Amino acid sequence: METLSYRHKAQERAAGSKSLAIIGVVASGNLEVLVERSLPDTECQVDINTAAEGFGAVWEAVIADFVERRSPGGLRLSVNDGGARPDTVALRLAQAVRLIEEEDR
Amino acid sequence: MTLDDMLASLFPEGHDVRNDNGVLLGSGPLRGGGRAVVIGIADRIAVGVDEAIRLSRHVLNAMERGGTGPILVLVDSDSQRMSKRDELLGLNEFLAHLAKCLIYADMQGCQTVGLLYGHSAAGAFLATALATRVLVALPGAEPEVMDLPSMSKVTKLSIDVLKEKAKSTPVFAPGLDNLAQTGAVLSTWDEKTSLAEQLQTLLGSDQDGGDRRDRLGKTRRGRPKAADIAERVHDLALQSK
Amino acid sequence: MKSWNAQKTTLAERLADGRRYASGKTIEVVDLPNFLEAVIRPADRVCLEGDNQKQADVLAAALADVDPAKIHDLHMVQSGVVLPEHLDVFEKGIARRLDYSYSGPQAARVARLLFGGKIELGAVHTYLELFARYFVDLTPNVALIAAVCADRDGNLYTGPNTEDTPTVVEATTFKSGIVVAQVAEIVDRLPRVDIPGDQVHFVVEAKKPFYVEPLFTRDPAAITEAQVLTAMLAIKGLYAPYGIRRLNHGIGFSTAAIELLLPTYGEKLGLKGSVCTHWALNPHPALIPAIESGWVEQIHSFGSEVGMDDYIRARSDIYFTGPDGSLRSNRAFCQVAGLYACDMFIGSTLQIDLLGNSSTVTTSRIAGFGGAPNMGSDARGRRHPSAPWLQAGKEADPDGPPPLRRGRKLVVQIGETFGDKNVPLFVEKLDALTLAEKLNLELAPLMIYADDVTHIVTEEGIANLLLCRDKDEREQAIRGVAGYTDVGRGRDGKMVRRLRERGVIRRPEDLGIDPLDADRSLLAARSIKDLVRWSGGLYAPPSKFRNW
Amino acid sequence: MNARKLEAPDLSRVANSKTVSWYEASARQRVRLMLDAGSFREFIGPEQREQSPHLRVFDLPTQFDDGIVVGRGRIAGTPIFVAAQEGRFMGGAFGEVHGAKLTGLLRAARDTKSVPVLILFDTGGVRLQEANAGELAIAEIMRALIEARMAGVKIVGLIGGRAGCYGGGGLIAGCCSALAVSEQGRIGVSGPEVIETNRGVEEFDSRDRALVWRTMGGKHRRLLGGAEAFVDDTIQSFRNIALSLIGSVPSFGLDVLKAEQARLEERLQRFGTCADAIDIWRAEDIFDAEAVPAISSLDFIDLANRDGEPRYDAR
Repeated sequence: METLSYRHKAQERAAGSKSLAIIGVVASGNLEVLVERSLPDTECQVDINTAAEGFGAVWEAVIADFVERRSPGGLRLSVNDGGARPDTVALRLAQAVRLIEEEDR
Repeated sequence: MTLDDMLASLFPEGHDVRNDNGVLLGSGPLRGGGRAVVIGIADRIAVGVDEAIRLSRHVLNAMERGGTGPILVLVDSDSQRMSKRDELLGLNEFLAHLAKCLIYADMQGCQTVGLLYGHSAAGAFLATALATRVLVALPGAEPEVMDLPSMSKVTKLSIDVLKEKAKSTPVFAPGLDNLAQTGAVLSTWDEKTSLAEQLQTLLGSDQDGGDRRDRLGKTRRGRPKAADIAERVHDLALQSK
Repeated sequence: MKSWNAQKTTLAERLADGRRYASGKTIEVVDLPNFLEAVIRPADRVCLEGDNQKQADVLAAALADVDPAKIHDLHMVQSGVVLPEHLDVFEKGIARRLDYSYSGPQAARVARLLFGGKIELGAVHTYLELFARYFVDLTPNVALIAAVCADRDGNLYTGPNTEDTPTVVEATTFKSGIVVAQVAEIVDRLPRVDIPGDQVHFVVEAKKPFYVEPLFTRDPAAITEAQVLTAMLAIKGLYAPYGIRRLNHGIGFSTAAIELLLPTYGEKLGLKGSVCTHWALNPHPALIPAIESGWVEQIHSFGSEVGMDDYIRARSDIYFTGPDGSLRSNRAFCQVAGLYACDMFIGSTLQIDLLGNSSTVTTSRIAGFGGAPNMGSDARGRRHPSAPWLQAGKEADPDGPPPLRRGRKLVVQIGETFGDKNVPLFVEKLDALTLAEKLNLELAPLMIYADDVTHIVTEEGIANLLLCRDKDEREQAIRGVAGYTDVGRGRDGKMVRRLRERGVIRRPEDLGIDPLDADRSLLAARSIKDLVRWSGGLYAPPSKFRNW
Repeated sequence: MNARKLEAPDLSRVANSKTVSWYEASARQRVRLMLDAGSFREFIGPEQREQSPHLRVFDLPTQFDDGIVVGRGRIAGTPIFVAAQEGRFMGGAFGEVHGAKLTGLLRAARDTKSVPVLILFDTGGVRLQEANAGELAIAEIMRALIEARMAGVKIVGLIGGRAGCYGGGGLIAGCCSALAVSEQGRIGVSGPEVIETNRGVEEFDSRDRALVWRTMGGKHRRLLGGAEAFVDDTIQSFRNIALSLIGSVPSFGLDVLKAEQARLEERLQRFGTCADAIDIWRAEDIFDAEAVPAISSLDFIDLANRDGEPRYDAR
């Protein structure tokens, strides 16, 4: 297992008021993302626990793009990864942000 | 210890326990008075629908007669019978039914005691020995939830690696000590002294019907989290509206 | 004096030798090895029929059972190296030389036997090439073929999986070769005659149907969100703007996703009737919802597909069927249709390099080509115009004079940037090249050549290679859709942005697609059972695809 | 059946319980869509990060909720406890934390003496990497479950996920007050691969999926009496049946156990020599037994009910 952590400045605070959301499942080629609104509005942190070791550079690129595209200010994202492909990771991160931005029904 | 020796030591005054192709049914007089109902599996046979239904019938018959004496469950079994026929006929229901009968009997005051004197595994273990209020073992008992070769196949780790890992945790490897640490087995009896006496002591000491196996597992450091998690969920659930 | 009919003389001798084991034209299965030893001569060219679908499995087992002391040094000329027996004949020394087209499950063993010198390789062909060479310089002396049933005269019903049989028989029998057919049973009256009896010399009653692999069945349950996204990109970014009506699909999950999105996403885009109406395609179960929703006018097929027979029979307006009602497939004709009469081929691959060459071989597996390169190549002999063909030609050569400008077939590679086990789709150097070096091959086994590929679609976007004006642009266009692979991360950001402004690269957002909307609920069927329902209960999937 | 009636799915991304397949949904989706909107409160949710302490020994990734969601909610206004297994995380298998969450929930239900429990099974049984803890968790769950039933609590199991309900999960299911299963749902002790590995492919070909389903699948379990109800594979159907089963099961006691003993003995007597599910269905006088696997869920529900209303007093 490998643990990675990335902290970025985000341009904007993520929309909505929900404090917590979770998406995905830990399975082969899949991952779960837990997102919590627990940081200052311009901060974003992603903590990763991954089964696939030695892909730090790819994670770094995926997360930099994610922060730039989605501006997840104020969010702490925690990832349990079962060896997902980078595009799946990017998709789940985006889904997690969309989920926490949705209003409660 | 052979089955006959064990029965003789449990019931020095004699008993009517019969071994019919591995299915044990009968009863025996207790040292402190009254009789214990006996069911069990012998000769390391697998427990399928045909075996389970006879064991549950014996328990229910005792209940119907209004019995209040303890029920002794003697176990030296294989796992559940792995066959097309047993699954086709709903083995899960037969095993669950047996467990239900034992748990029900126990809650109605017929203390259930499991005595693991040989092997047991998987579904057979759950439906018999683990469905009792207390489980004790004889030295040399070999409980085995999952055998290492199968585990090696699934985890793709060699048996040696698994054995090495087993040194640091009792949580997955077979064996009496590991099961005792996780709280499944209350104690191991001394086969050199009278089993009847040890049974009497056990019956006398264990009055509380609550399931304390997770607490035991925590104390013995075999299951660090189970008891606390169960208690937290329990409390949260009762507080919630 | 020179004999001008030596082949006929030899044929007569062989027939006489073979008849010792025959009653009429019929051979018993137990007599097969002796019979084969009687009619086959060392160093014969033998076609053991089999491709990526049907297999003359009983004859294959018998051939692998002959005495290598009597029969050896055979030259196998066949579409598929698929069954273990196909290679056992090499291991035992019964055969020595091989010209073929496709291996699949045996790809790794083919590689081992090649390295070990057990196989002397002629060439790996596409189906059409091999068929062509049957009539020029690889004509079989003996063809061992498979049919559903025969009558006493040797007339054959090859059934829905006719596939290669007419081609193989044509080349063999009319050049004085011997044709032996395995059939499940001998009947008094055939449903229809696919091969006339005077072209068939012997028949073996195998008492069981020949083996057919359900190769074209894709379980919708296994389609991922990323595949749904790439399918949406393809439909909106390629099918719609080019107006693709005549086409072929590969067998991957991405194209299955396209088929399943037509009645939902395609419908919403208003594309029904203007795309995907005419197909050169096997009877893909995944196309059932589109057919039932009225998208499809007609389909010609290379072979059939396990479980589709009743559905096809009930939809004869769509499929080619015989007077008996069952499908008539023909691999050679359908390959020709895919090459010349389709405006688009779209399929998946395992590796794409920076030029756009693609390959499905890895260093330890030689899977062959099958028919993909026939479909996935521009037909330089094509002369008839169509809107997509002309449009693609114009994009490739905007300044050329229209009356002299060739059109282009759209050859599209679709896939996710990372495949199975996170293996990248994009590479600097194809494994096919490494393999060619290792084996001293004159040609690297490329599936699709770079100059035939017009578009690459991944979850990151579409690269239109027709619009690239030089090698650099082409490389950056490919890098620009290569996602987080090493190739993708090695892109020149500025140049990729410029290519995107010019529409060479189109991202989901450029097409008005939000990747978060790519959901499996868009699929018209999400399970095999859904396909059965769409078919009104006519589709009967093989057991391994069921969960009921 | 008319294929043209099959509507293209709604393109809106708002999932709803009528169209979402139970089989495809995650544990969380099942819970969210089956309960009254907004009513669910989770106990020890993923943000608490109570993960398995044992998987790291095997260098395996953990999941924040250890593969089970437990909590409280309402269904048509009725308060219930709910536990849902995530079949895609380690096959929904029971580990120490996973199992303890369900144990705690059942003990709480016992103490309320009234609040029904829904168990959304999706499990291959004991989690191999923590086999002893998982096995014991199942034993504790069975004990807590029966204690709750004896206290008057109704416990309904719902089965229709990818992992089915195998191993100890099958035993727990057998302890519930009632079970509902969909066509995709499978219930058993030994899984197909386990039987094949131990007894050979001649005994059971695990890749013959038609065989697997007609031996262990939802339709067979309903016809055999192994499940009280058969439902269509939508979250809405499971919600409806859960509600109805909570209302129809009687209380638990010796009579129920005696009835179950009689029911199982009769089954052995009637079908004990049958070699295949189709023989059993034939022995049950089903007109076209071979056609059972192919018929639609709705037609099957009719057929099963014609064969006799399920009994609720013998489990």
